[in-house]
Amino acid sequence: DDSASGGSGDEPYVAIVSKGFQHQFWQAVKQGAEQQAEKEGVRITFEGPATETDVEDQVNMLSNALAKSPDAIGFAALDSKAAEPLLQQAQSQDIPVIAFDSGVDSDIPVTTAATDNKAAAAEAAKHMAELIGNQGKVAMVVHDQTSKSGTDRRDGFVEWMEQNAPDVELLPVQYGDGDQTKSADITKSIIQSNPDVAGIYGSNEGSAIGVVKGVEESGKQGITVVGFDSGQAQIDAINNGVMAGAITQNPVGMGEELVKAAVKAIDGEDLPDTIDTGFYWYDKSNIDDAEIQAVLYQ
Amino acid sequence: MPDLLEIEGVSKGFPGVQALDDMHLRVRHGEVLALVGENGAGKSTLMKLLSGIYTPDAGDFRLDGEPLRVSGPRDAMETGISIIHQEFNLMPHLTVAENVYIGREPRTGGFVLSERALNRRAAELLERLELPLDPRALVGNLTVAKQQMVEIAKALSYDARVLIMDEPTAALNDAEVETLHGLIRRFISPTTGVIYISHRMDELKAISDRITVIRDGRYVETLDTETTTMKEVISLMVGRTLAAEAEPQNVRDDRPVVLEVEGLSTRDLLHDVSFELREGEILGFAGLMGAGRTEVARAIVGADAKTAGTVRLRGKPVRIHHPSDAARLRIGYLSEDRKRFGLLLDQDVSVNVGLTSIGERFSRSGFVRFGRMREVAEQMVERLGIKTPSVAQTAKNLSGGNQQKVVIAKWLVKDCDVLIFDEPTRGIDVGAKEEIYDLLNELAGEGKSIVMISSELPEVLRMAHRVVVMTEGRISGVLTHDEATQENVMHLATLRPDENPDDAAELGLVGATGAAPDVPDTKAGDR
Amino acid sequence: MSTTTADDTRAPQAGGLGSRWKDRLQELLAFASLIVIFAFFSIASSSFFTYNNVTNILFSTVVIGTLALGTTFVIITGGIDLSIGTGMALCAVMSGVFITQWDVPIALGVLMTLLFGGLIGFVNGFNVAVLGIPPFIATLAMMLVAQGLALVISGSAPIYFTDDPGYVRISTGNLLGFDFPNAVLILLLATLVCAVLLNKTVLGRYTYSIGSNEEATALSGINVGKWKIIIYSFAGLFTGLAGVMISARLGSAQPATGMGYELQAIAAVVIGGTSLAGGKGTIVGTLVGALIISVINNGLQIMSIAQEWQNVILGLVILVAVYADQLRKRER
Amino acid sequence: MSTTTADDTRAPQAGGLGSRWKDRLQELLAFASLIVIFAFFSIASSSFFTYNNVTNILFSTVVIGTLALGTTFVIITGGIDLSIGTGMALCAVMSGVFITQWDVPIALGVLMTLLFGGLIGFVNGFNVAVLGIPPFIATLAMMLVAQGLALVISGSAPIYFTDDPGYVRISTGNLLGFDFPNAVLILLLATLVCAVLLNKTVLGRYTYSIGSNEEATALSGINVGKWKIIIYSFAGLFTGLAGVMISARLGSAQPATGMGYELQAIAAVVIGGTSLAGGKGTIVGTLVGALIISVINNGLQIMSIAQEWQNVILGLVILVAVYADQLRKRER
Ligand SMILES: Nc1ncnc2c1ncn2[C@@H]1O[C@H](COP(=O)(O)OP(=O)(O)OP(=O)(O)O)[C@@H](O)[C@H]1O
Ligand SMILES: Nc1ncnc2c1ncn2[C@@H]1O[C@H](COP(=O)(O)OP(=O)(O)OP(=O)(O)O)[C@@H](O)[C@H]1O
Ligand SMILES: O[C@@H]1[C@@H](O)[C@H](O)OC[C@H]1O
Ligand SMILES: [Mg+2]
Ligand SMILES: [Mg+2]
Repeated sequence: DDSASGGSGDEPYVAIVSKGFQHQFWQAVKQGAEQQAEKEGVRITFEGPATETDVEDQVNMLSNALAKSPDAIGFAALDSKAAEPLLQQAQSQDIPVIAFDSGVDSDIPVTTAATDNKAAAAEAAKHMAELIGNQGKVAMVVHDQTSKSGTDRRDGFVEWMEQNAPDVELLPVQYGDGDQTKSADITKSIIQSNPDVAGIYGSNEGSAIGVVKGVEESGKQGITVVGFDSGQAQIDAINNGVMAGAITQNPVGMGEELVKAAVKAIDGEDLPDTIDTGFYWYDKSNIDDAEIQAVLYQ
Repeated sequence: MPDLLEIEGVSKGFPGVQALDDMHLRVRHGEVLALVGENGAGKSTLMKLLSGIYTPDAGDFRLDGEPLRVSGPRDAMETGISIIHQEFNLMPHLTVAENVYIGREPRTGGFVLSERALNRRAAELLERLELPLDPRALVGNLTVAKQQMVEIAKALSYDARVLIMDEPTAALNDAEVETLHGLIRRFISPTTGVIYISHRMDELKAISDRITVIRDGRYVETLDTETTTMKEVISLMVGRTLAAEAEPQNVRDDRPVVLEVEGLSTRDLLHDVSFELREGEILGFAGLMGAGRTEVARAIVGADAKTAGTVRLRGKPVRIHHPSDAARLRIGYLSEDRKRFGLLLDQDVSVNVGLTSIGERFSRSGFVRFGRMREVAEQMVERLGIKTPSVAQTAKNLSGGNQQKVVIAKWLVKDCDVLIFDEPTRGIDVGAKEEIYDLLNELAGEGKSIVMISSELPEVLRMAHRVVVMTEGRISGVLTHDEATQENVMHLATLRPDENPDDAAELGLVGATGAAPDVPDTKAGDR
Repeated sequence: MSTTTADDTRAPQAGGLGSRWKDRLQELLAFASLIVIFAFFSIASSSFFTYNNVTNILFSTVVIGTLALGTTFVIITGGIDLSIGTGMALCAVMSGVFITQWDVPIALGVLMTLLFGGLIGFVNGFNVAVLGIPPFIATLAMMLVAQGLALVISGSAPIYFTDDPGYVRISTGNLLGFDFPNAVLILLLATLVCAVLLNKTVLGRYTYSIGSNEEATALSGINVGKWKIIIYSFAGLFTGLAGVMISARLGSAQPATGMGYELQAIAAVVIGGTSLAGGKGTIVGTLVGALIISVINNGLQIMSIAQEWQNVILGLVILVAVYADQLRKRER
Repeated sequence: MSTTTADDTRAPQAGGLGSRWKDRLQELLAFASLIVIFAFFSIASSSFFTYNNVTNILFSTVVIGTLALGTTFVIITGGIDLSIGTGMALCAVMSGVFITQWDVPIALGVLMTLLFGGLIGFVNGFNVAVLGIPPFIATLAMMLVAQGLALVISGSAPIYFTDDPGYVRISTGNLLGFDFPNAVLILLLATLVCAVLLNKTVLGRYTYSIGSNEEATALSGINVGKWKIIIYSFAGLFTGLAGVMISARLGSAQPATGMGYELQAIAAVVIGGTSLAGGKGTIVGTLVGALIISVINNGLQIMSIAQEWQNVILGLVILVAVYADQLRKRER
């Protein structure tokens, strides 16, 4: 039986190479993709490097995916230029590429299903400023200083603050690799050296939970925490008031859109340049709304 | 005319030890100067000063009257001082040729090695020196004796003025000692000289011109070998006279058998080795280098795999897969290679002495009784005259002979019924040797059974109740105390059943054509 | 014999301190580097030397410290254990399975997790001692296997201990009654236990012996294989403990974490003066090594040094600290 | 002398093939594991054994393979180099600086990058040989420093070689005229160079000698310190080369990458039969080790094995492969 390899089977095969696979966010994307695949009767595989700095690893995965001659490829680039030669190879093999999560700097992908991370971070900044009364020190614990999602969520936040909240003082950005323990330790150090810190922003799930842990462990009251993404721990933190609110993307939706687009591409249908999968601000007040519940993952 | 080498007022101290104190020494042109002294007297330290490994606290060295200042081993060699250290300095992963010519490899363009030239050169050297070594063999696979030969070859490959040999024969048997002496005689010329350190008194007469005795780091006296008896030398060394030629004690043939080995074979060497060890007996094992004595011992205690054979203890077959099985059955094995298989060099004396018995003697519900262990170690230091500032001294800081005593002590601490001692007196001074012989006799007297493997035939002959002789992995004979003469042992030790049909026939090997070394032989070794 | 007396007069000179005491001194000296670093940060930043921050530092040392303790034993035998990081993640996941899915009481669940860690260690020990696989490879393989299994067993999702608030208190509660997290207490306790085991027991003695000369130890009648298995299993208990500590702190078992922790733990051990060649090392040294790393990390964060410089400085300080240590050793 | 004959007769048994030849055989046997694994995947999946995929595998081995080659020398001396991963990232960044910012011609830029790698190695060697810092610590410190510097120098952003398409061709071009990436060619060439250096030159001889017995080597009059510095510097060249290869492949220097590569490279070396204790090892073994890892990774991905299981299987296969290797060694 040859079903493991290549698109020679009956059902179309979509190979998805993401930026990661172990984290909740990616598991949610995968889940969405699988649901949609089931519906549409396509077979998918979902893979990603262990950490989001493993650019070479991802390129290897992409070339291995191409070796299986899939009918379409879903791709979230860690570094869009690094994959350019492979994307060209895909094009020459007539394999449509659907970008997701992070845009690919190239006109080869037929469409991109993604969150506008800068806009999302700006939204987080806006809520932060509001919550602290537009003044005071704000610290940022960011998951990565080189990846696009990291820098966009940092820059989107910083730029909004600089333009709209001149009385907010931003402390030097600290990076915690999205690791909860490390982010918690960093948070405690921040609080230690800036006892008057008014708010702390965590730029993805691991960072946000780390910030929550750090604030809790420091025993300090009254610090406004704004997070990113969802997951059980963040939902709990919002419910019990340690976290004021967070931005969530729509990872399940992203996975669904990705597979939908892939099927359309295989069928030769036209696709829009971008599919905005959207983001939402959620806090205690709207967390139980159906619209929000639909995009949160536990 | 000044002497070849002059040493004046040299002192060297280590924490807690004054190894050398106002030492002086002269080596004349064209002579072999023997340097003797008890274990820890400072012989090796003096040589390390000469070769630039240590720097002296005080004193002068002169070569041909010129002040000699060596900055390190390389400098020493370039100045013409070549040394064979007591502890080997070999690279086990390199071949014989590579070891001998390390740092002086034939090269093209200064960088690319010529393996062929190297091996050729080494082969020539080995042939000239008549050393039975394969230039391409890995040194790590060689026995101690052959490694010693590599050291000798290396030292002689330099254009040395002064050749220093620190116990070069400790691992050699008489035949090999002979070869070495031949080498030394050929090395000696009017412009060269040799410092020869040894604890084997018998060879001093054969090789040295003069003998310098040192004690406790101080110069004692220098004697002309011609006009001196060894007795005098020994009494200067140890400060008393020793009993002359002794005989094995309590030889009886009505002793019950304790250990019975039958048909023991290993993949590489041993063929159908069978013998019995009786209660309270000292059973000597003689043979030439590589005859397989060490391998027998290792196979018995489970350090190496057996391919066939049974071991019975007091008539009951026992399974020994690992030295710990042997230890549980109260069979102990003291290895011939103290550095590799005997000592924890980085640990202190007390831990080394106690190691065999931590589980049963020096612990209570899992906790080590360090106090008790220290006490016992101190007793051992006392009993064996181990020269060390305290039992807390690190083993590697002890002199070679004292390290050997520590290894012996380790097995005395454990109450074993069967003790297999492989070259137990290697590197031990004459005085202490006597003490160890007394100790072995004492142990045997208490009913312990002892296997004594030794390359020093006189030692075997004076200690062993019976002598097992091995050749080429087989037992070629077992001699009673009365039969065991130098000639008889050597005859059996030099039989070559593998290539000499007559020898095979003499050993009763059926179908021995010399071409089939692994034909199972049924009745080698009379019992 | 005459030589004996000759020496006895000289004995007190060197035996005075005794090698044990020398070792202790050594530790104190490694400790000196820590003190200097600590003093530096105390002067450089007023927020550094406060009760709260010192507690923070200790708290942030717990996980790496726990891993480092166990692995000290393995390293002293001359081995290495690369599986402790992902093994810890797997143990955390198992703790989640035991406590939240099988509904085992917390105390029992913790015990089972420790034993599961011991099992990981046992397999490592078996592979090393019985199959003769080099420790680096055996534990590298286990590192990969544990990483995969943590994901498989957890379904690649964190397991939350939301319904077991008692579990979180293992780490963050204050059993002592004042503001001193249990986690730190447990680390100190574990350090004490390890120090006693390493210095006072047969296990410790054989750990040193094997590392010092494995063949000589075996020929002394000690079942080296058996003891290696025991030592790796024992070290595994600490992988389990670290799994409990990290998941208790986070209130969840994170299956994807752990990679890289092994390197930090080994670094702590080695900075603490334990030799990767085996035969040498101390528990206090390991704790000091772990503290050096976390003090530097914390201090640089407190001083708000730009993060890309933090690693540069951490690297340089480690270099200097170890170099100073070397110098002192040579001097004595 | 009678013993002469006695021993010569036995010589053929032990020395018959010559120890070098035994080593060669050993390599071939390690190679056997690779063949078995390769055969398995070829049967399991039809997309595996195709020209394209084999080229993929080789291509994906380039970076780890290059790092592993250099580090083989260091490991044979009994040392270790943890700085190769992040050092590679730093070299990639420097290459970017040289070529895109200083506008140095590509060939010169590459040369400067190699030398920069050599400089990193030199500093490691100096710290080890002159300051006496254990290799683990010295190179761990360098790992941290290099990681930080890569971020500092690049401003934490990738440096793109967009205007230097020639640079990318270093990796992906086909100098041979058919579809065979230059990167693979360079890896094979580098392997050849290393094999020659290790086996045929003074550098190689002293590498083995130092690892086999450092003290004895020094006592034989060899300037061990000097040679260690040379060996580490030499290994550093390969860090530089790997930096070029990875940035050429990706068309960009990624400053945050690299961490973890050191472990993979060391694993390749050790799987290839080099002992971390020093004195023993081969270049071919290292290449085989690196290939074993990438063949397994590729094969599992080609077979679309669920990703969480991939590491589990990788771990188990490494274990089995090395165990089989051990068995064979024991048998001979
Ligand atoms: N590195 C060292 N540190 C401490 N003490 C040492 C060191 N080297 C030698 N000693 C001590 O110096 C004394 C002289 O040792 P040395 O090795 O010179 O004796 P030796 O005469 O060669 O003895 P042997 O016959 O046993 O080889 C001994 O007491 C020994 O313990
Ligand atoms: N580690 C080893 N590797 C390979 N061969 C070995 C090893 N040890 C011993 N041998 C071989 O086994 C043979 C027997 O050596 P063994 O040590 O048993 O002899 P012996 O009678 O005790 O003589 P010796 O006086 O040399 O100790 C030797 O020829 C040697 O080449
Ligand atoms: O792009 C990813 C983001 O969407 C998620 O939140 O966390 C990891 C990121 O790299
Ligand atoms: Mg000596
Ligand atoms: Mg022997």
